[in-house]
Amino acid sequence: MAVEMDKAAVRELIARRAEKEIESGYYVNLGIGMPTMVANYIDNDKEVVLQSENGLLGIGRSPYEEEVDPDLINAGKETVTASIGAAYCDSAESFAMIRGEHLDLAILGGMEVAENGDLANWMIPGKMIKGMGGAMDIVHGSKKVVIIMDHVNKHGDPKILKACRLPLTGKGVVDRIITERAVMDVTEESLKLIEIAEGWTVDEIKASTEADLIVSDELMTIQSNT
Amino acid sequence: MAVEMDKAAVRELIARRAEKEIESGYYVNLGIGMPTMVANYIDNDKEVVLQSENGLLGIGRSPYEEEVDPDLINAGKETVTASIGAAYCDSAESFAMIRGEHLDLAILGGMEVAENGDLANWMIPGKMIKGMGGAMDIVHGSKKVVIIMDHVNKHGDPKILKACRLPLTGKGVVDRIITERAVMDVTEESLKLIEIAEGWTVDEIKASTEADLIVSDELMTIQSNT
Amino acid sequence: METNMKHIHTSFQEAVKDINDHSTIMVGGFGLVGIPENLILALVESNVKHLTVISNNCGVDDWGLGLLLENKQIDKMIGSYVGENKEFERQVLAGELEVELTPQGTLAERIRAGGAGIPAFYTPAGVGTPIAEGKEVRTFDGRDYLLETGLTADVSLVRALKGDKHGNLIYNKTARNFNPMMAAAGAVTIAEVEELVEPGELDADQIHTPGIYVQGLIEGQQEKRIERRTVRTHA
Amino acid sequence: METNMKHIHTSFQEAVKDINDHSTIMVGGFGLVGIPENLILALVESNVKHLTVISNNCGVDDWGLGLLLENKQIDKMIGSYVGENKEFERQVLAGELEVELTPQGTLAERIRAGGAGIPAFYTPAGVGTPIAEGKEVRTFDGRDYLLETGLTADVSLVRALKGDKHGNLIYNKTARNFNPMMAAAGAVTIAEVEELVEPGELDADQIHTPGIYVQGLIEGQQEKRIERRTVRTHA
Repeated sequence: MAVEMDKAAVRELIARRAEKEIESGYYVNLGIGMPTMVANYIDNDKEVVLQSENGLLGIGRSPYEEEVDPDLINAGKETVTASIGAAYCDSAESFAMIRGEHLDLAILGGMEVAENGDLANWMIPGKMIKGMGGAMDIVHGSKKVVIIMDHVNKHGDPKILKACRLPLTGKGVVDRIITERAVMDVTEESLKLIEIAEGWTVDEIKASTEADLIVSDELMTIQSNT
Repeated sequence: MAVEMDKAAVRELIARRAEKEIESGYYVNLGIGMPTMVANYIDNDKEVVLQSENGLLGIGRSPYEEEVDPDLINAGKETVTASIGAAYCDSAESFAMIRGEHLDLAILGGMEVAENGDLANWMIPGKMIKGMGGAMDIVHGSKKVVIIMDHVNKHGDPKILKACRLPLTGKGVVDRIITERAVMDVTEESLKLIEIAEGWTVDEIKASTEADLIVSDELMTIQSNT
Repeated sequence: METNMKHIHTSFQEAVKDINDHSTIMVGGFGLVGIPENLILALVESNVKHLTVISNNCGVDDWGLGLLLENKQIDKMIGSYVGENKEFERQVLAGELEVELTPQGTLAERIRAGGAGIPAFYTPAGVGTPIAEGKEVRTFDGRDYLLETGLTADVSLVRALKGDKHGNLIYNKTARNFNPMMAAAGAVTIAEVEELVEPGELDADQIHTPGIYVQGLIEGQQEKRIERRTVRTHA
Repeated sequence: METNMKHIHTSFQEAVKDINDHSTIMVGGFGLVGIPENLILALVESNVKHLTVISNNCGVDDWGLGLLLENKQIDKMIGSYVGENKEFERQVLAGELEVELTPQGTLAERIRAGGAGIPAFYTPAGVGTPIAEGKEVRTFDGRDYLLETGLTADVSLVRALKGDKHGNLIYNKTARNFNPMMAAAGAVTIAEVEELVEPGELDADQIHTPGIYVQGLIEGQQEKRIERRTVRTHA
């Protein structure tokens, strides 16, 4: 009994579940697109510093119209504010933080993830290549890398694969995958299904996932911070 | 007709001649010891920025007693002031300036220099090794490296050699040598004698120099900015 | 004693005169933030051709480095993301423009290395991906890294909030981005500053780019276009 | 919402509790300038042994890291200049202390690399000298370079002028020196600050060490001993 949801609801479900990856005291990099949305759901009781790889440690809320500063943007080029206690830095320092694994968590989008933790999220052969931006650095630069994405592509085909078909962003870099249907961890054996969304069966998840799935003994229902 | 001078006079002669290496607009690193003295003789009409590798671009004069700031020293650990328009930086940035060849000139002391431009100035086998400090970086990090030193050691033996006997600080790094007797350039053939101190003959210089000397067609008398 | 250690340019046209056909230039900025707007405009006017441009992005179709593209002045672009620009895509597909894509952190570090006299370094970014092709892979402590080389430029164009006549620069907020490393990596670096001040007016502890890296300065006013104005409304 | 992102230590003894026998530590400072005086004193008191210490110098006989030497707490020292210290010489000659001398710029860059996730880089410093022994030499553009590796530490002890409770640090004058790179290269970094302030009190554009690198802070008063007081007299 698969669940039909509109796109906005899917994104919100995923973003709310992703928020639970963030612990108080964490330094976090949120990728461009859906990952940026996660910031909207961060529990007020958590003290979290969001890093933007263009040189801001401490992204604040969006500015009011009268606060807009053209010299202050996030990595998605959106105008932002700085949080209290923020620090600006240059791009080399910003990526020193990333590459040196000073971030606790990165939440990024994905086109394909393989069961060995390979990630593809930057190019589709035959299409114009826009560039990888900071993604290839960020996947190596956090204590934990979580990929959030739709469970299947627009044709209904699996995006969680035995091996990536698209050119890689990083090899063996993913720790956890969160979709609107399931949460899976990359383990030494294979992908382990640890959470499942309400309304989905394990068999349905397996059927929409190319990678082999081990089912956790403590399989839970996805809890989002609603 | 060799010239006898006391040590202080020798140092002053050398420092004054070394000052002539400095052009207005130059960024200069002066080594610890005799090279630091060169600062005392810099022509007031020259605008020069002295770099100190512990993180100061723009060394000023020595402080008056009441100006002494324990957080403000030069690479020789002497209390200094900062010049107008100075900038502080960390040690990595300071050596980025050096290694990246942003300095116009470094004036350093030497124990031995060889005719191929090799320099030894940091260790004597069998003696306690104190360390090279920044010397090994600085010899590679200036558009021009000038060594100032006594022409011979305290036993009267040459310090300007066919090949260094002491362990090297840098290989083929010296551009010019200034002593109390002569100024010599490292050239592709050998050392070229370009200036000679008053009271010395070319033969005397050759006799007190182990390296082969080519005598410049335009051999001059050493002019110091007295 | 003269206190202008640096050349203070009186026109943007004159400020870019060291850039010639076939020059390699670095241009500061991330998106349209922190770009030396007026120096870019002068470069368009100069009409120099066959440039190699190193910059994180390539502007948009009608602003920033996009103007150089439109005028067909760029032969090769080294950057990390070039997706904001239709003309860019057209020239690449037509074979008129060569592109070298580099992970953003690797780009920042390559430029820093170039300015710091580091010819090459190892980084984990890109291992096992298409950008590793032709590059040395080496294992340190059981983990694989790529060898990446330093980058330098004939001329770097940067933008700062304040600069003094000794070339010391201070940047504003996220307009700092690639500017400090590029300032250090240019054989000649020209800074477009919002405000030019006398030596001594900037706090020596708070200088982002020490003057040694800067050869010329010019004061200018920027439009500071915003690519993605994102605001919240009052409740 | 809690605004202490970091552990604010209430005693120096407690602040150094993560340092154990056989720990590798980095200690900021150049000569006696910028050293975390009180953290060093607490470390002497803790009496932990067999330390590997990474610091440009090793203090003087009765101050700074010299106190650790005197108490025979250091097994190995990595630095660039250790000449201010008789006990150092005695221990080296007696075979009690191992020393690894590194050119100062290479030391600074190795520490920066360690904090920045760069496992190794090439530098011209030391080519053709005794420190090249056992190291890879490689030619780039016709010039020889040595391969040097990044350095990290279990704990870094640094000193700053000001720190806020998010760990952001600002240093004073030449007391900055090795402190910022060491702050980034320690798995745990403890900052001794002259003044501890609330988040938001420091200008976000002027922070030398972003708080992400700092795990704990403690306010302290320093003696700031001067090694070579050099003054001019009024004419």
